[in-house]
Amino acid sequence: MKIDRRSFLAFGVGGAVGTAITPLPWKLMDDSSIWSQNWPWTPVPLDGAINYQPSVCTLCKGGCGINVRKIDDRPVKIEGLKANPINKGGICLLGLSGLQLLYGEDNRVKSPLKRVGKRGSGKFKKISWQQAITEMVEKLGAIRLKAQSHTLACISETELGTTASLIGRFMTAFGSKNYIRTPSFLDSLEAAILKTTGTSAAQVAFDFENSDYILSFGSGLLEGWGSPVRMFMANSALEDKKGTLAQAEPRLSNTAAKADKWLPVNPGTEADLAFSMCAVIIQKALYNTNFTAAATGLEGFKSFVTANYAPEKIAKSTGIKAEVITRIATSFAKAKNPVAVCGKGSGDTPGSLKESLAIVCLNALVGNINKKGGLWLTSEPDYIKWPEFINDDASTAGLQKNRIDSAQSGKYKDTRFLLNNFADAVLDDYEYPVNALMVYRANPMYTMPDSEKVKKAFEKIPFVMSFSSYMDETALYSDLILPDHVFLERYEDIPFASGYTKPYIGLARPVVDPLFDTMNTGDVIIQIAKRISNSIAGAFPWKDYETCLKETLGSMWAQLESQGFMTDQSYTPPSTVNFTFPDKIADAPAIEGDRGKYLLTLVPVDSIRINCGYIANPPFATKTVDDTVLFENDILVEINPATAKSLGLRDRKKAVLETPKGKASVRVFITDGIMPGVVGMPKGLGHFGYDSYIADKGVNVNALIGSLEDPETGLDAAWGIRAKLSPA
Amino acid sequence: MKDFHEKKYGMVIDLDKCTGCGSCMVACMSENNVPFKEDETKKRLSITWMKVYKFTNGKSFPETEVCYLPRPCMHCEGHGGHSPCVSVCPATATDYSTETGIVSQIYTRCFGCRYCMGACPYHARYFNWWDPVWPKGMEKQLSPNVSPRMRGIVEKCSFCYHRLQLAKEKAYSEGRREVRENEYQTSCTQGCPAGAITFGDLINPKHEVYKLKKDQNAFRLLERLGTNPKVYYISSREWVRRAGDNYLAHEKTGKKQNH
Amino acid sequence: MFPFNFEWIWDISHLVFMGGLWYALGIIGTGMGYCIIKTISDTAQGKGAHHDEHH
Amino acid sequence: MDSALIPVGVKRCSFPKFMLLLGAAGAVLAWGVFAMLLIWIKGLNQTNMNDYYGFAIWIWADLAVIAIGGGAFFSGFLKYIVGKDELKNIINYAVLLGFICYSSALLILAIDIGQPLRGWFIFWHANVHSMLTEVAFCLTCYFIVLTIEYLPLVLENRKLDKIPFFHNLTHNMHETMAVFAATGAFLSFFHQGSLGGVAGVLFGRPFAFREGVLIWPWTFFLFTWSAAAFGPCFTILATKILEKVTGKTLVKFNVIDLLARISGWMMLTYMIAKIADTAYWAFVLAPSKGFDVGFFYTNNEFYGWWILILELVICGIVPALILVTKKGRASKTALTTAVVLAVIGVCLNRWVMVLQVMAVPVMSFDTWATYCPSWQEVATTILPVAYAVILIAISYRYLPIFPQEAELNPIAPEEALADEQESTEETADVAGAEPAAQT
Repeated sequence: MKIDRRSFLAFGVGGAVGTAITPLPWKLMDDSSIWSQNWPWTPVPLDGAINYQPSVCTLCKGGCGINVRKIDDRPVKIEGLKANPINKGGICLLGLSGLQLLYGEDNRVKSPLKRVGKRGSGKFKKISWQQAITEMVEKLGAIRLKAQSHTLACISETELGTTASLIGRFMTAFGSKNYIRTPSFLDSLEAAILKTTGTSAAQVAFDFENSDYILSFGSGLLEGWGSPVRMFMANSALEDKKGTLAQAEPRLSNTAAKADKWLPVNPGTEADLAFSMCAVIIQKALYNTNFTAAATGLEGFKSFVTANYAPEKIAKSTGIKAEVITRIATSFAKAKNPVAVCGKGSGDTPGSLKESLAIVCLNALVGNINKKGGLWLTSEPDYIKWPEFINDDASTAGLQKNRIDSAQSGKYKDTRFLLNNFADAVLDDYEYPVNALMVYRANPMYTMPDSEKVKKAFEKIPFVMSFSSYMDETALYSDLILPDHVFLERYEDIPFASGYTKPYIGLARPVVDPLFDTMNTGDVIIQIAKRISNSIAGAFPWKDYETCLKETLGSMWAQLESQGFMTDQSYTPPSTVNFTFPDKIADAPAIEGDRGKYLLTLVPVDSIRINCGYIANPPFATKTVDDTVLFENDILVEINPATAKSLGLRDRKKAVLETPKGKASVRVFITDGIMPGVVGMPKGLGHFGYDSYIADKGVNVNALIGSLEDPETGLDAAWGIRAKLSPA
Repeated sequence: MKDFHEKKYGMVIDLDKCTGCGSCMVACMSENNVPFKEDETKKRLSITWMKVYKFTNGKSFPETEVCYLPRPCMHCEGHGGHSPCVSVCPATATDYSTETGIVSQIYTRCFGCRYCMGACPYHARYFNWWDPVWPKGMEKQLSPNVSPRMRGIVEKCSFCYHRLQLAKEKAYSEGRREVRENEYQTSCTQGCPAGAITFGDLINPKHEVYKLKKDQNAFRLLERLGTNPKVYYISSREWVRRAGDNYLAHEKTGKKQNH
Repeated sequence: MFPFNFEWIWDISHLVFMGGLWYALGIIGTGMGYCIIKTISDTAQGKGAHHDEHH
Repeated sequence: MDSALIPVGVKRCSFPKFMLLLGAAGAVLAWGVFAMLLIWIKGLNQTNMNDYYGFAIWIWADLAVIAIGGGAFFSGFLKYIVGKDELKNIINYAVLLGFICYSSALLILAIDIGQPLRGWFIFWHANVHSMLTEVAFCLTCYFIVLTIEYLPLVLENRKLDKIPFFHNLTHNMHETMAVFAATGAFLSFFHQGSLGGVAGVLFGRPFAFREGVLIWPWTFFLFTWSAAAFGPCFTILATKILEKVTGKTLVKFNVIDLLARISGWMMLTYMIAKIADTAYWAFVLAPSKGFDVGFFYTNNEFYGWWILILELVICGIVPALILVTKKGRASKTALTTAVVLAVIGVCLNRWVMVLQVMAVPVMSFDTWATYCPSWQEVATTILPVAYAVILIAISYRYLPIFPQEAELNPIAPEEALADEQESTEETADVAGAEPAAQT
């Protein structure tokens, strides 16, 4: 026993000492550290030759030129394209995150899908393109057979460009007028321009680059409004030339933060403030006499604004002191190239006609319409010239019917699209039901106000199909998904950049072969058209989308292909404008909710760091979102310390936010950067589609707000809703 | 002996132009293979080599003002390369290059003691608390010019050092000894849509940064600590310049240290 | 830690620091070496076979 | 059943009772080891540390155990260099405590680093300018010294001592011990100091930064001094705890008294230096960087002026004054209070120099950092306590740690021979046996 123990001990000690003097432990130590430096689960990117390919970003309406860096055939980084006149090499964070929208497999719809589970359950089965197109042809064919062509509707982000035009043409050939574009602040401005100048189909643009005084009424000029990168550059240019930016907004947004003068105006009274400034300019005779002499109706306008909008009178309701109104109006009018601008936040709500008219009048008074540094009325691109086609009886009958959204006829005959009426129209069967809906580059289930109503409307539509490349909310609620390529995988002409003054066409080009079994929507439309009926097929004489695009662009193709864009930088708008000042303006509708029950006003907050359009925020962009906006999975709403105190709310703590449209659990962020009584709620959160990097984070503000019909245009005039906030 | 090619790369960030849009942050992440997680809202666990700080003048509504301040690594020179982090790293995993003025980080050398993080008053250094995991398909975006980091080590802004290497290779292949100013720009500089960031050699009179750093409104963060950072900021607002350092109540903004 | 490690520089800090280190290790090593050698020799001479008092 | 291993002339509790104690401590140890494995396998995301709090409870624990483990080097220094021979009666225990403290510190460091497999880079790729390098080298070397000092004690076990080689080795090592002790004191001076230097050199952190001599900031000297001053208090405290647990007096009062007196004077002088340093920092150094000292103690949820008062007065000056007075040392309650306060004080100092340093914002627009350890961090920090209980229990049972024990607790000869007999005298409270708790 003793011997054993002793020899065991000796063996152990001897063994340990022996091992220590051999190279083994040292070798193992070295090897293990080398292993830790090359862990197999830490990816090693493949190397290859660096090459760049220019293209155009289509993630928003900005139209920026991009330069995609590739390693052999693999895109690894998106950069701004220096040569592009819009962004001149700059790029926003969404564009920079673009590759995540290409590569993120969990977000992409990788092949045509047919719903098998309940709507919204996310249960789909993979089908072939052959099957998918047959499915579409059968569904749509059946509708036509029943003489219900008009019951097909389409929702799309744009009506411009070849793909959208192909869809539009398909709708017309099919026999439906129900092509509905998603709203924009330009819709309301367009109406104001029509009212004052009689010009229809004018595109409104702002010559910020040459302006020395920008007066903005709640526009998130640095929050994604217009073409975002162009706006950042315009702001820097203004900084360089020591120009002025004045921002009227109840919240200290990035734009307000960069402004030389922040006017914390009571929400919803921006138009009053603008008219009040008109009153000051007229009263002080600071208006541009050259312009007003050529215009009509100044007297009527003068009496209208001086009677109703004198600064003293308006000071209380707007919350801006009369002398401040006077001072800003004076300096605005005295500036060399002043420009006033509207379109709240990132500009995806039209707002009231009153507001648009107010800023158009303000611009008119200082005589800057179609002048350097002012508001420009440019024309829409007109390169799409396709041959006429003959409708068959079914189509002709369908086209006799009014639009489902009440636009383009009756009361709202001058308004082109009224998506805000769509849900009600479906639910109330205005004139006829919607039997089929196609959704192209839009995500109405997410972006339309009053989510609950939209969902009900969708549930009522027997057949919903989406062309989405991503598993977004609308795709989740579709019966059929025919996924488009993403912007880096296809050709696409981009005929404008939102708010940009010069004619511009960009060409997005495939920088990478399609990663999945997707198909260009243009091709899908052509293939469906060819199979539904001969008459529809006749409207689509092209073999495929690319042929169509090349033909359409004609002589421009070569330059677009080599350079990525075409522009006419020497363009100036026609110098004469027949302007008529309005002599009365209907009031904008009051926001929803009882003031007694709902003590606060909820306003949506746009941020450049959260994309609130049809594409959900990619992970990189979400990573930049402050913890005062999103914490864990909770959204934070901004309130003033005074509001917090009166309601007994504590910073970063949970609260319940309630509006007439719904209720949500939130946290509060107490900040001096917002007016007392106002609740600022970030837009772009609360997705339930997409992957776990964005889904279920926060609350969708659209679930809490509704739309409001402008009495003159029918457009959505809502800018907020009454709300109450209570501790959780 | 000092090489006459010696450089001090640095940055000048115009806070009057910075809009806080966050492009620089994403430009950095996408250039440098920075990993991301499902939840990045715990900012002190979130790797952002370039981070945009937001702070106010502390006044209440409506006198409140906001400033955005992008914060890359300051590439502190300290006194003679004695930057706060380099001097404390026990394993020589981070170094100050006297040739370029860039503070490097050797990922395979770092063993994750995090002493450098404690030493850095700018919080420019980040630890890989987790293994980096890219969602399905997204690892295809990784650039071969920057190696992805493994769990358990510290990483930080490198002034896109790999871009300098590529620019040098290009210059040498064209028979030039010197890299041109526009050939070596960091990803954030290139991406900034407001043109607020300028990058170059701080000691080269021909470079834009050389002129900008002499702006009367130029300042650096925490100069009084003697970190001698190579990132300058410009702001026309006094309260912003004052926020750049710490001052006793009676002290005037901009009072420099004796040494 | 060794002159052949590439970060080694023949400067005053390395000489002082590493000098101190190797000096201390040297003393420890020598001390232990002495003890072990002496013990081996003592044991060979048959010391300690009986229970001596050594405190 | 293990009587053959128990030293001659002393009495130990029954083997099952002993195993019960080991089992209880072992359970805690297992919990700690589980947490440790979790951290090694899953990474440091198991902790609540963050990019602002890269140094947290572990680094504090490291600094604290090394400070209280300072009793080993300082009593060694006093015995072998200064020649206070009485201390031979407590030095074994001091060495054991030192060995436990230093091995724990090394283990915690191995858990704390993000890439434990590359930990040796600190030696291989050493940056001689880093305080942490100095810490690592001196710590490791001194740990070797402590092992050398502990080894003869192990070999003195009744059974092992019968092996001639071990017997001779013990003898020879005792002969050369002064050399090792001197080397140990030299190494300790540097690593205790460099641990202080770790915070003091951070010129980016005005709360921690201190000026100094050559490369060493004042905190370097303050740490060495405080370890020498407060370390022996922990030795005394641990002795008191062991005496309480075993129900025996193990060390004569004159030995404790001597150590306490030296410790007291060291503490008093340390406090003077510390207060001078604090005053200079508060009135000159921090303001020169733009900081009003009040800023460090206000506007946050935890760190208030109380922490400064607690450290300097209640756990600094008060125990020092007790220990320098004869009356204070003679009173059992006063002595115990003093050593407890002193141990808290030195641990608090280490806390302030690690956790408060991390908490204070430096950029004017930054905010205070907060941190609360995760259970994994707590478990791995308690792990050394359980390990200490086990090692002390085993060492005490089988090794002649306390030379005066047999003399102070005489036993009847027949009792000594009754190897397997159950002991009835000892009333060790197993549940309350936590002799080496450092907090």
